[in-house]
Amino acid sequence: MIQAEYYNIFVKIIDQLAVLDFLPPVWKFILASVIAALVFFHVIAIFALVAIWVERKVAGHIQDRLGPMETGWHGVLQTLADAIKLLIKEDIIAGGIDRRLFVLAPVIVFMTALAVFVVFPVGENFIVSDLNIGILYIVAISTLVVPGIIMAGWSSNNKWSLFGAMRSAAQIVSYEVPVGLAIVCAVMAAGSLSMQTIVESQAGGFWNWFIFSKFPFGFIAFFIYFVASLAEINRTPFDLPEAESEIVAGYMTEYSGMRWSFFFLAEYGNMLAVGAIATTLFLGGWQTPISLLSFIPGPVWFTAKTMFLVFVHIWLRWTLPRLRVDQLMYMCWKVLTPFAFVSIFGIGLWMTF
Amino acid sequence: MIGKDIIFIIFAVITVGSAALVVFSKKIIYAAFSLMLSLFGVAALFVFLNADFLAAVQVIVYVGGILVLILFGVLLTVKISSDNVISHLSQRIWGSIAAVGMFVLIFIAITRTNWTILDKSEDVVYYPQSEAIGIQLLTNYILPFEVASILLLAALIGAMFLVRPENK
Amino acid sequence: MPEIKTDDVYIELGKHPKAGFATDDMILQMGPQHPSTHGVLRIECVTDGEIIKKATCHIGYLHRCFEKHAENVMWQGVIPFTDRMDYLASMGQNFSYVITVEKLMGIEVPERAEYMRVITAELQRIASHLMAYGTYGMDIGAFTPFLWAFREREYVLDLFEKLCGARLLYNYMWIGGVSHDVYDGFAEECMSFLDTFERVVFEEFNPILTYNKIFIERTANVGILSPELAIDYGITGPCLRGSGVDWDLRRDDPYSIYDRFDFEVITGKGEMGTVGDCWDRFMVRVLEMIESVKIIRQALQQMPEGPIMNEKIKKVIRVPAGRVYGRTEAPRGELGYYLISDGKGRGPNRLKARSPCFSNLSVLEEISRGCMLADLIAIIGSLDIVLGCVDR
Amino acid sequence: MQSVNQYFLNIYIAIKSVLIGMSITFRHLFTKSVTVQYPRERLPIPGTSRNLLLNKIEDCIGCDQCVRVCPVNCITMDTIKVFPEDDLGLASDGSKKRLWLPRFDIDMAKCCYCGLCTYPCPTECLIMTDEYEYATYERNDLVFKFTDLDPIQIAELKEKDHIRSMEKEKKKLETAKQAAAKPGKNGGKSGEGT
Repeated sequence: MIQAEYYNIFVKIIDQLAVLDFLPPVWKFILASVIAALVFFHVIAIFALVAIWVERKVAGHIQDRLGPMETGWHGVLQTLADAIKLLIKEDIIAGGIDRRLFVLAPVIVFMTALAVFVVFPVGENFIVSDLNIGILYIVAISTLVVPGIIMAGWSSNNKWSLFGAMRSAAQIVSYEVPVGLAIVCAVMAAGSLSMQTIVESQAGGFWNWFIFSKFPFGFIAFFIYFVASLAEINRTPFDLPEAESEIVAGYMTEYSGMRWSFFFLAEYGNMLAVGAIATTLFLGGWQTPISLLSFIPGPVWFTAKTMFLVFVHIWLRWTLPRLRVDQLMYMCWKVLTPFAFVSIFGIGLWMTF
Repeated sequence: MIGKDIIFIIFAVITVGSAALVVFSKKIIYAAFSLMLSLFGVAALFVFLNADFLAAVQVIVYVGGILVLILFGVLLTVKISSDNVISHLSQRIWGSIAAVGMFVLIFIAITRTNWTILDKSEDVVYYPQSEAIGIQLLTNYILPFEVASILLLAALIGAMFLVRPENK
Repeated sequence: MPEIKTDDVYIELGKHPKAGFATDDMILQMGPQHPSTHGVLRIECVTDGEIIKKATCHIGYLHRCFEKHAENVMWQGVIPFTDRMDYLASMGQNFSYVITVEKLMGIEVPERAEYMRVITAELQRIASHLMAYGTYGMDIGAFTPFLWAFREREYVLDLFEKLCGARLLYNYMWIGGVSHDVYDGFAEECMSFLDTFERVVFEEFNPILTYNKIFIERTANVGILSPELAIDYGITGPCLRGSGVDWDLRRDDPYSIYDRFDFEVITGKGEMGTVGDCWDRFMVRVLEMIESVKIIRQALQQMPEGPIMNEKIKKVIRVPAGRVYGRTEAPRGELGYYLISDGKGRGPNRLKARSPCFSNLSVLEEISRGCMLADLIAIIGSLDIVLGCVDR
Repeated sequence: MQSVNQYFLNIYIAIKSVLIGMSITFRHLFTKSVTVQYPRERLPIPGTSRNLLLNKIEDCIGCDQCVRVCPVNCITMDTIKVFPEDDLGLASDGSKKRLWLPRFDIDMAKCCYCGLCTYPCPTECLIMTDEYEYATYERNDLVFKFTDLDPIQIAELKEKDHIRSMEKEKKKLETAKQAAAKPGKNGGKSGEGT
């Protein structure tokens, strides 16, 4: 578990602090992990605050309105005000609810969103833990969200919640297939499961990014990953589990206050996460597009690319209607999966010859 | 290395404790979610053994696949409005005999194994496993690998055949 | 009578020994507080998973005793209540009531007032269909078209506000004429709105929602309402025309001055799926807005000068004894009023409103059988009901 | 082959329509918004707008037409006939005012803003203004009282009116008695009985 090979920026920082010399290395590691978790919790929280504001503003301008304008400059503090409101809101647990599971569910869902952030290569030397099986770790952690959502839906003792949970679980389990296959494309091209290695193998200009370098297979894989990841995180046009016009709010129907905002944080954390994964796998991670621009540090590029993908998520949400359940499954099994196999095959051929 | 031991003990307690919950909890849904925790604890123990690939696969297959299947089974077979999804402890005697027998077998196996190989080298050198597993699977163990995949394919086709609507 | 086999019944109930699994139905109470029942409608769904086996409508949550109340107010006092029947198409409701009373009184309405009535009724049809367009998009999951539709509807409401002072409940058409004459510049403002509106429909509304592939997949071949079934259930308006029945009261039973205008009656053609599916009903509304634009253009050009009220109308209206049924093509279908007067009272002795929404909603149970939960939402949206009109 | 073509055609149409939709929404990101920031910016209210009811009480002749036509009975009016010694002056249209108005209440919580009451008003004193921000915390505050008489005056008037009606009653009784006394005893008896 604690290996020298796991390069950890937080461990490195803690090691250099002379004040903490009395601690044994294991404790230092634990301390570093706790700090990393806190840092990422705040990254998600702050990102969610900003992203919700951006989403509202983008939605507003797309719909010929202005969005929030009152709190702070152009309403930047609006989400903060909403967050405070949610924090001080009464914590309602309705009767007939399975209390233990009800309380546990948002924690599990949020935890999975948080845990994914460990392996993102933000910069050349900026990664919490460069796991050897980084991308596999991400796939493994993201499966954990399914029991969490089922837990939320079942414990709410509400038929709409159960519908939402069922839809969500079926959707996430199904879409793991095209997501996995699209990831395999990038892994095949890089020849490694480690996130940092995948990024490094895309060095030297944007034509070496996997989205362009193995054209068109890389592009197809990226497209499949992007679409399927939208479904994995329940965003429009695949937001059936929380489709308000059909099943009220899905598995979140009975939640309110802070517990509800945990689901919300997890949703935005997931948006950030899939954006970051797509950036790492297909858009060259922290690599600069052309060497002229290499004076801009890697983390900036990584953030910019991720934010662009998040913007596309928002943009799509305010454009498209919602699919039906059977069409969702049709798209997964009969469109995305075959094309993912085609691109795996193509990249395999490409790598061989 | 007291810290490492503490972490190990925490995960061991989680694994064993939630396994016990699986057996003793009255509500089936609690048992199912405890199983998730137990499987997750096992994955953590795999990490302790430097088997990170195995840990990830454990989570993907067991938590993401089998556990979700169990949960679906529980949810779809029982009305949600009825709260009494109770499991009964029946056949205690046979069950405990089987459990004790299993424990004795494993205990004997542990005591008889020669663990000294690991003691010699104080710091175990970590090397990536996924690559080695991949190479082994596609060279030495290609036949079992393919047989397993054919088995799974057969299961898939069988499942599709079973759920197909009857011809009218 | 088709023969019913016991096995079929058992299979339908999921309890047949050969069916393998003994499944149970779930009863889902949709509404009265549900985002897409378009008001306070409760639908009791018997579902098998996501498949609807039976959807029973329970109405009456918005019942306001309008018909009984109308017996206790003066003839002109009923008009504000008709406003509140179908609150999204108040002009159409006013129109129907006033022409019924005028029929009973046997009076003529000045030319200018007739033109004003047609213009406002058609503008109201545009506003109402815009609302149908927007909320239907929202039912299907697209939020942006909803607000764009509202933006356009806002221009219509602005025109109405300048014209008669109210934005939603107008009380504009009075017995014997209209309440306000046009203000200066009404024709120009109206024309400029119509020009931009036509462009917006073809450049924004149609590409973003009507011809969106996801939208087509969600609505085509869903909730098919065959012409025979539609006629059997007394469906009227765009829902009937969506089933391919060429019937429009404006053309087939002309009232007011509709016989002077040149317009087409839009019918569903099954362009994307079967005739009479949700997409057809939706498309009929979109194209009807364009036809309304045509009618308003003609009316604005032909509008004569003159009085706007019949001079014979006193402040206290006396209506001779008799009974009469008058009907118009309201945005949601045939809206009829049946009035009985004994010639002595200051108001109607009995009023019965034949509301289009009530009849249109009645077919829901028939066409939603066997569809999915998401389709049920699509069907309700495509019927375009207003609960104020259903419950009265 | 047909279905294979259809499959690819569907994918093509789907991607194309999504891209068209996205281009339209992207264009709208940069268009001017059509909303206003309400408390600070306001849209002009047209002159015909129907909002708060206002009764210019000095012009009101108490003809009761508005009360009768109101479909929701939101106007309540009490009237007292003028006494011979009073002179209430003329209304703006020249007609003589013959009624005291101790009470003219409009319950704006009930009002349905139909404007029917303003139409029959002979002196055009009941009008709908363009004031629309009059939300209150108490429902009773929505009852607008328009009378220009103070409570003491109203009490005096009521007292006076009461006396007058009593006198009238008395007079009536007397005339009835006299009328009854003339023809015969039967009518007189019934008159005494009352």
